[in-house]
Amino acid sequence: MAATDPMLDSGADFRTRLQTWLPKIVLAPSFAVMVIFVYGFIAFTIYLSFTDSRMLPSYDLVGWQNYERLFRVRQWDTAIINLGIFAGLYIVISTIIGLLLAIFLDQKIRGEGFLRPIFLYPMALSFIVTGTAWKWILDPAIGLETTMHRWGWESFQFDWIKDSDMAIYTIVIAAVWQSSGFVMAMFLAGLRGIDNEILKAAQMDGASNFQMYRRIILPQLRPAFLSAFVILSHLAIKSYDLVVAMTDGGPGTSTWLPALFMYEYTFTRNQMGIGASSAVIMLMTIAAIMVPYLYAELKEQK
Amino acid sequence: MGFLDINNVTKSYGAVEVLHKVDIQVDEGEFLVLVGPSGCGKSTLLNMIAGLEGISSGEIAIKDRVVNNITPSKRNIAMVFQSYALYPNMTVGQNITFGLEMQGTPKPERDKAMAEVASLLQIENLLDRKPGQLSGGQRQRVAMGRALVRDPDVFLFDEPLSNLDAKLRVDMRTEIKKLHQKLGTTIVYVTHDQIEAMTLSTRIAVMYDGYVQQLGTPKEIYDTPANIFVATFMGSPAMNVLPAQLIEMNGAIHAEVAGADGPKHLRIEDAPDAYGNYVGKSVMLGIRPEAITDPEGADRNAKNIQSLANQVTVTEPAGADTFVTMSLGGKDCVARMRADAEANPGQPFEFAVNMDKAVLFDPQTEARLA
Amino acid sequence: MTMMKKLHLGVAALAISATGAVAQEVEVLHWWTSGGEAAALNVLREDLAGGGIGWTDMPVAGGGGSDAMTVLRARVTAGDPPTAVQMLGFAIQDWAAEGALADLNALAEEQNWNEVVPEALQAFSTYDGNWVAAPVNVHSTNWVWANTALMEELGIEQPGSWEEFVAAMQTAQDAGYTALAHGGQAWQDATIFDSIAMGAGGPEFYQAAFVDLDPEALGGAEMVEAFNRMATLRGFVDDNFSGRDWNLATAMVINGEALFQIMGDWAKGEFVNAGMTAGEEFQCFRVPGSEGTVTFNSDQFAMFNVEGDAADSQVAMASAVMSPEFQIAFNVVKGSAPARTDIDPSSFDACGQAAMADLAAAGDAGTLFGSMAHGHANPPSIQNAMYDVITAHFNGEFDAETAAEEMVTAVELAQ
Amino acid sequence: MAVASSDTAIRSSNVTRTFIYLFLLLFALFYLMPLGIMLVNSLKPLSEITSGGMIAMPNEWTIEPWLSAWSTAQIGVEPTGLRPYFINSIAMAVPAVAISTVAGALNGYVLTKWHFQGATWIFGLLLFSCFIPFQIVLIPMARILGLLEIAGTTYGLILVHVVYGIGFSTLYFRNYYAAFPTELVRAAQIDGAGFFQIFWRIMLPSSGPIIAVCCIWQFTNIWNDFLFGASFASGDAAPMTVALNNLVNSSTGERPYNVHFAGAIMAAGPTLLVYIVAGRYFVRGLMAGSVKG
Repeated sequence: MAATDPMLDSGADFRTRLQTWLPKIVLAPSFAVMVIFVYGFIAFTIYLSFTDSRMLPSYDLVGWQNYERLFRVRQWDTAIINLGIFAGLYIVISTIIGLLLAIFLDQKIRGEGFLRPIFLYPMALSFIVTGTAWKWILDPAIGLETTMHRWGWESFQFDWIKDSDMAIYTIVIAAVWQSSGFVMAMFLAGLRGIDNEILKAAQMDGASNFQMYRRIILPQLRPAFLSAFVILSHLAIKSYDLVVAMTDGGPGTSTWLPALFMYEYTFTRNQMGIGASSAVIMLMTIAAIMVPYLYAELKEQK
Repeated sequence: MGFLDINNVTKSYGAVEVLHKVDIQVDEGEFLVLVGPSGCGKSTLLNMIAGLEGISSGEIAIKDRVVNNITPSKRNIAMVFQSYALYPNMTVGQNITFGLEMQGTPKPERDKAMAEVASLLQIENLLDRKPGQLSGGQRQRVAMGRALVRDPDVFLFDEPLSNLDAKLRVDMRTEIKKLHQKLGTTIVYVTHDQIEAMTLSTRIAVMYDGYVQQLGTPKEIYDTPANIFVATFMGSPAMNVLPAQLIEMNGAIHAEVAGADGPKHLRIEDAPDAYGNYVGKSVMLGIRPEAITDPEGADRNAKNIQSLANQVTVTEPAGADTFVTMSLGGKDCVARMRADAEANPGQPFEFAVNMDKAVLFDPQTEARLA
Repeated sequence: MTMMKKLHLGVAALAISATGAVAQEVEVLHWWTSGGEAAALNVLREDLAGGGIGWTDMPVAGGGGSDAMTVLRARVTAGDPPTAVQMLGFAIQDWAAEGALADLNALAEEQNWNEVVPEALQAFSTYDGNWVAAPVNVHSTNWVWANTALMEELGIEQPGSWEEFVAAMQTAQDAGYTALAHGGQAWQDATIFDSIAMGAGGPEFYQAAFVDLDPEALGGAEMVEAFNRMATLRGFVDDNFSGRDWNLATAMVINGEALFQIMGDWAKGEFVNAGMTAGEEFQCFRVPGSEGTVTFNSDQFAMFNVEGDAADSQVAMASAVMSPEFQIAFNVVKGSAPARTDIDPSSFDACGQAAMADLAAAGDAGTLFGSMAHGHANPPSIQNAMYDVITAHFNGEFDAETAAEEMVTAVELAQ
Repeated sequence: MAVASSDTAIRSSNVTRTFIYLFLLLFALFYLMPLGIMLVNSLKPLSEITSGGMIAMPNEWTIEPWLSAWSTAQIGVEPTGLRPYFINSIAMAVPAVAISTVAGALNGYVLTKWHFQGATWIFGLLLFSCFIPFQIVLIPMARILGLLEIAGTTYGLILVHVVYGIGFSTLYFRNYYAAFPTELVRAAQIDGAGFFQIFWRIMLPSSGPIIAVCCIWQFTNIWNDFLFGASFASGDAAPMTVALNNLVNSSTGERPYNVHFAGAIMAAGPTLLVYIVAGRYFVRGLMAGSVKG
């Protein structure tokens, strides 16, 4: 509800009118910046996707040709399927681990102040650094596998990163490592916000710990779930740096993701038209996830 | 013209009108209470007086100055909020003087004003604390202090006592009343609690559904409610409103209501002319619980006490009083009796009904017949 | 700006203002960021500094220059192109087609570039007959690098044919060594494929398939054979090759874990850094089957349209790049051959001299080809489409016939 | 083993608690491993890395790689180390974080406390802007920076980061301020405080936790950005990440991995520090409202 909306007519003095307009004036720069730098650029990209742009933007329209080509390119299929696998596993596993850590940390754990930053710090690193580190660790020749062999576990084998079918899962591992702590923080915040009295009441009702979490606590974490979902899905769709640093799309093209596809086609292969059309498809995917969420979220608060 | 004039004020959000032609004149020194259930528009009206919400049509004037287009701070008003709205980052002293500071009052004057208010409200020892360190009652005092220090033309209170526990609420109520009597300021006070409305006000505006249902002194409101809503909203337990038939019997108008074991007749004396038109028709009979007693407990000054034999369904002893419920007109009808009245559930009982206090309403318009 | 650099520029500015000249500067975008490369480039910088021209360094490493190309696009779009940009192959042609490059004809004529630069190289340095870039070097990419000690231990002679090459690798594998050191990155797969295709199909096939993009050559028997040979090579690569950097593969040869590596001449630097000498501790020879041909890539400095004084410094820089002194100094460090064919080879080691001789011979015989793997045979879109097929095949997603068919489709889509 | 304290409603047996501790410790190891490996390798001579595994402890400890990465490693043609770029990154990140945070705070304040027609829409549009893939903005952004004549400068980079930081900072502040009692704003209005006075005197002093969250988030994103840094500010104005990439990703030359690891940790240093020092405020800030949206 409005804090103020005096429907002022010309009778109001200047200062009063200024006060009424100030909120809009303050918001205006952000709004302008957003219209130009986000929606203007999106419009520009949509336009480009219908042109024959190659190295630099061109303004000659070619209709749906770029989209037709896009869906005939094999790597695009790979990228889409990979995104499905990656985003699905990444979101689900990060959420589960984040939630478990948060629940466990919420049990009046000694040393929480020590553990929490450990869980949280990966989010501070850039994906480039994370990717490089994991690339080394997962490399069978120099990483985990050899170390295990050296420690006497000769049969240990973990060479997913070298396997076209499994490499995408190693990216999931690294991405989960990076983000699950952040998810943990969101859930922890949610858990700390739950009224203890409700839990006491549930206990009186004879709920076991497990039931208490399933029936009472988790439903109350809905906002945290939603926030986590939105942040994770946006990271998943935008994932680029991590793949580049870890596998650079390999082995072969088995770990391509749409963001990588877009960058490759636009900037390396000089097929800006196809790159733009892939960007448009990505934007539409994001919109398909975000718009219902935003709509529900904002409608509720109206 | 009054001290605070609310002239035909309406409020709309888009096409929806939420406040309809409110017209209230408040005199200097009056204590006006806006009372009604939540969503009735009372807080909206208060916010419009404060300048926190715009006025869609009509006019509000304070001391004959139209304030429609004047910012809240220039209206010379002060407001006490339900949550007290104390600035959590400032000390009590800073909270109290923030308004003066904003107006550019020099520090020595601010300090002087603060000291006066603090001593008036007995919060001198709290001045250096932060709101988070205060109890509910203390916060309430600080919030009042913040309003008092500005010496405004009009005080606005938005449900100031609703966050306090029962005991404290009664104490603070008394305190506010004392303060009003001592300072003689003009107050507009919003509450949903009819007891607060009755105890504090010099006049009450009962609001419902965006309309002022009745504006009057507490006694007018209580004794001659304008309609069924006002009748049932004010008073606790609520007024019994029973379906009845108005009949002419033995040359007098009687109300016929269905008792547990057949129709009961209650004679009405000094019936206003309006009643005549309703003879033979359905009406709603309003009787306050305290007007139904045992014969010994009946009001000695009452002129028309009717006896009513009926079966008791439930008794609820409440210390000083006992509430006795019977079935009348197909509804539960509550009577308020002395604690030693001997009514027992399931037993017949001889009730005494003070028909001086009974009112009749039109069943369609729900307006009181007069 | 670094303190040192500020100081440096300050001093330079002082020196120039003393002589009354205007401060000049070149801004150079490149991805030569590793120690040796940067040191080699520093020769150029100091050369220019001697002429009173400042150097604004703009290194953007990564992705074999692809990140640098992205940056370049941003700069050109912003209307603020660098003076000179390190560039490979077709990128130069693309930028020239956009009209973004400067005209170096006057200088080229004065210094007679037409005569001293091989024609195959000129194809990249000129656009519509106008010089737009100054070539720095010629990397030939069809080299095999071998560990001499290991060859002796296994009794292997330098193989002269594909069959001998396979036999040699079989011997090494049987003896428990990794026969072929390789890193599974798309460009490395393609580098091998380049040489193998040349060996399997010969120069005409190479021209038809990779330059003319003839679908019949792309899907033909030679292509199938090339892919078959790739499959054979795959059998000699260790299991852990995927994603390995090329220099780690080189290290395997250096350490005697692996026998051969097929890689461009930049690999030489690794051997030299490890204290080995060309022709002694390590060997270099052309990939068997591709003898007599050279597939190359060439780093060039493409000169962008700039105005006023900057144009003068640009010409000075182009001149410095083409000077024999810089060509020697740079290429000795870099392991490549100079872009000029009139350079005295005495400062170069055995492999370097062999490279220069091969280059001159191939230039004369018309068997000098721009490397497909390094973007010198066809534009990036096609090059990468080919990468996709080659890599997919190498990782076992296609058999040879399917790969050849995919080659046709991929090229068609990329055109 | 600790016993569940009495004021929590959830009690668990000692067996369960042992399991919980084990689980937490296991994950702590999982989270620490990569950093540990990087740290260990940054303290080894190069020969130990190329000849042996990555995970083994060094036989010979050395801080040489750190010194090299900081001040002598070759970044481009100059042996400057990462030091000058570190300063660039600070010069870029601090103003960009400050501006985007202030803008987000003001936006959140307006959107929650001065609600007007269409404000929800504006917020929706702002929020969606958090999710655009940055690759698509490179070319048009370059054009605009060129027109503004700040291409290739730290100012240009600050602008870019502010522009794409506003969405998230607005989201954080809006959700936080939505839970902030509107009555306080009304009280201040009646007290005569203006738009900015209310913001400055009433809102900001209570915004500590969310300022911490927003600053941590923005600082991490801006500091770690590579794409914009490389595209819009390479050369002298290049941020740390671009320099690190130049150090680590050289194409055809020798690779001192130990120096790379040292450089990587160095580049991550400030954000790590921020998380460790301010991490507690992070959870607190999230609690204070931002997970509600």
